[in-house]
Amino acid sequence: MAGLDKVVTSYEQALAGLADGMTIIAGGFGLCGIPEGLIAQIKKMGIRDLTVVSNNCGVDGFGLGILLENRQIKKMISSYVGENELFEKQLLSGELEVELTPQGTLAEKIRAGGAGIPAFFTATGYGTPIGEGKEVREFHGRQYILEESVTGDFAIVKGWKADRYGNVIYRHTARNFNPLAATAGKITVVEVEEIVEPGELDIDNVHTPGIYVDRIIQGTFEKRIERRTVRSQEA
Amino acid sequence: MAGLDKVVTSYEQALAGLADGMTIIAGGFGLCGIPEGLIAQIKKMGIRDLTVVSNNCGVDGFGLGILLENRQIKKMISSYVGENELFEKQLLSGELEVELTPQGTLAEKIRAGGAGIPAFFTATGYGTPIGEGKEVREFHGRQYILEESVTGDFAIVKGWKADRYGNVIYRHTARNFNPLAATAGKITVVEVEEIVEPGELDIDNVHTPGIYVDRIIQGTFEKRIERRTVRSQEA
Amino acid sequence: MLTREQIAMRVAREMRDGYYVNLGIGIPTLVANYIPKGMQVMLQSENGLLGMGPFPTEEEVDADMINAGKQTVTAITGASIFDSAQSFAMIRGGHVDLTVLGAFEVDVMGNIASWMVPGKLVKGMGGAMDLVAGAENIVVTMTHASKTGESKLLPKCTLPLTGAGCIKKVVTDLAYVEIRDGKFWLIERAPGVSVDEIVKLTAGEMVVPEVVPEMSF
Amino acid sequence: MLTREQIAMRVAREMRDGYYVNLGIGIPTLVANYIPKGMQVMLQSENGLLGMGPFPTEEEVDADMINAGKQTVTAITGASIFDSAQSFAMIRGGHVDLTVLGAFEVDVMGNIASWMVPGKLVKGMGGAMDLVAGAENIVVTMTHASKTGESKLLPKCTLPLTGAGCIKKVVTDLAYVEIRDGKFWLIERAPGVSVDEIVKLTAGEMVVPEVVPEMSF
Repeated sequence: MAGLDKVVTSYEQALAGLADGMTIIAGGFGLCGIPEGLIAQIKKMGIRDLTVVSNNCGVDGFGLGILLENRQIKKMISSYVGENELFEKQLLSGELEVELTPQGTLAEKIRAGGAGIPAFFTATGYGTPIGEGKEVREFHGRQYILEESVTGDFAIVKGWKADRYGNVIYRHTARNFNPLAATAGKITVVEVEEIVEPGELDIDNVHTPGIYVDRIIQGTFEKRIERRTVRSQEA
Repeated sequence: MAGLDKVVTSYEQALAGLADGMTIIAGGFGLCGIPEGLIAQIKKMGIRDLTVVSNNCGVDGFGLGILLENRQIKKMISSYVGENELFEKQLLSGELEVELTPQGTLAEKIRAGGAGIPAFFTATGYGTPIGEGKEVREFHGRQYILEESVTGDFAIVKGWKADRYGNVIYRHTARNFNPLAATAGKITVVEVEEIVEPGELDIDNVHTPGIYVDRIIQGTFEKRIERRTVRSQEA
Repeated sequence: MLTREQIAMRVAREMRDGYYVNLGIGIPTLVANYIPKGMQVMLQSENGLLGMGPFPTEEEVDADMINAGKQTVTAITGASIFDSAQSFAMIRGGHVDLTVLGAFEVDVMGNIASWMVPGKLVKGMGGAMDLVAGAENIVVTMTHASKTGESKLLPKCTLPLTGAGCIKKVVTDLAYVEIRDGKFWLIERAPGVSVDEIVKLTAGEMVVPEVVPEMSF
Repeated sequence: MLTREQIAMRVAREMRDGYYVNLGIGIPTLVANYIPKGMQVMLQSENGLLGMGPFPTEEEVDADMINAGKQTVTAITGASIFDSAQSFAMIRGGHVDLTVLGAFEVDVMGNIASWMVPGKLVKGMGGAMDLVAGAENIVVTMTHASKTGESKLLPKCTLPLTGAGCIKKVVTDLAYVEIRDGKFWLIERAPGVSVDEIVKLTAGEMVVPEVVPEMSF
């Protein structure tokens, strides 16, 4: 790792510097497009009191769910916790602090964090519990609430391919929150299926330009499917 | 043009509904990536009192400059007018109203307009004439100003290729403001070099999804170069 | 009384050629099966897919291709994939032509509650708050009353809201109802269901026109 | 006195291996020619190009490939292209490691004026306001004084500002100056230029350390 080359070869290097009490922004939607090896490493490191910003929190026993089980997470900022019994249980018991955030607001908060926008107005959540305590303002005859952006000490991201300079592409709906997370970490670590040489990715179709990325590691992925739903062959 | 097919075959159809006093958001950076045929059609229609949101205003005699010459523009919202003598002259004489806007703020205002964000805070312009009269607020110890988003009655966009469903890709730095403009028009018209069939564009690399696009027209482009700068062969 | 499929069929009549449509989880998902023949629509899935197709065959299953309900799906020809910020830019920016979603309650002011039962159920709102805030044209699908006969069409929602003043159309197992001027308007009734039955199971004020046609399928 | 090229050479010493750098129009553009050997940096052009390369040969000229100065350029291996919102997300979000730009005036508070001379010159600020607002590490290049001998390093800028309190480093034809605690600090002087000359042409308060090394090239 020198100059623009961001490839690291061990998970220890990939998450060096991660410490108790830090905020992590994690890409992924459900179990789709999650940095499996980086999550496993966080568990291994035993880091505690984490604030995790992620649309979901995995499922029991997989994805971010393993950090819940291990009591490493103090606070989640998420839009949906319905797939995860332990999440719901820790939430209802008050053991886990949860900031439920509408999915689009969450995406925009992360994007804004990476883009140097400290706050923005949105109609989402106005008149609901989400809007309580937030500034309300009218624009063009409609009511909006002020939402602040979010950034992380670390961002953990799952890409499909990356070149050594940290340019990343995602595959299909495994993209989701990943490119946003990549912009919003003080240190952004991307775990990919394949590392390629600079020049191999199409210049017009890099999803995450390397400027956002600090470390790249090649992982192996189980890619567990949350709801395998199929139609019969003839349909 | 039925269902999802957005192809029109004449410039009259492409800009049907454009009327005096409307706001147009135009893609392009200098003369790079400008919808040449749509601009020519606006001149031909003789529409007046336009507000045009565009980073630049072309040059004398080309690009949006031809609408300036023809006195069709009442107000420009731009970041840079330095390439255009007539622009500077009409501005200094007060004939043309100009809202000079920092380039990044302009890009963000257009993106926000398309994304249903009515306003956002940015540090850009704080403490400068651009911040005068705007709300100032501190976040995390730094001062920011509130900027409102912008939308257009029409957006005119230059793409490289589009499929019939209005999915668009851009080529190299002709992308610039075009994908943003595409999101922010009540009616978005995209002029492209080539129309292809649905399925020909890579699903993971559509730059403007068809949902934003109302009309597609195939154009022919001069692609004038503003500053041809070359190095000698051996360098 | 309408079956789940008939509710979906009735909702499908709100489709127009060329629409971009977001279908929520549950009954709304079924609407995709009843898009009128010859009509082209694109389904948006808020996890980042425009042009959602049918479920895959066993051979087509791809862990990287799911919908907002985390089900494996396919993409139709002409589909596109993007990140979550772009997806909600579409939704929040009002680019989706029709949104269909379920609810626990709606009320005469167009309020909707669909994401939380305090102390009992906290699954989160997912994308629902953005969907109802961003859409002009929303259809709510729900049973008209709970199993114990309590109306879900109320003078005022009792559960935490998903959105305020945003719902104008509701398709229940008993009726198609519109919301305007602070009232429910009974527009169509399910086959074999009387106006009286509907009114009895509607807690909020309901306007009943002289003629309330029966749906036919 | 430094030539334009020497100013660029001095600025280039602020580069570090692996930096992402935005170079403004004019002298800043020349900095690209003096990137130390063996050092890898990526040049960002705010119209949407990361990894700007040299000017094209006649054969390589492509109307769709320009830089922020509207000049035809090339891209290096590993470059990427994106839209203007993404480009300024990088800039505003503080992801650019070094920004170099010209100015009309700077002052002891780190204010910079570079875009407008009222009544005379209105070219617009382009991306300069975003660049100075977003960057931690900015180097301003300018002549120390006007042709008529008026200092451009002032107690307070007289022209409309581009950014407030954001400039910490200035390379002029006479000196390398840092700005902190409301003062200019003379750090290095151009070959053959005396401290007295510099102080005389600096209108804002200037701190002069005991030793002010002469630059060597």
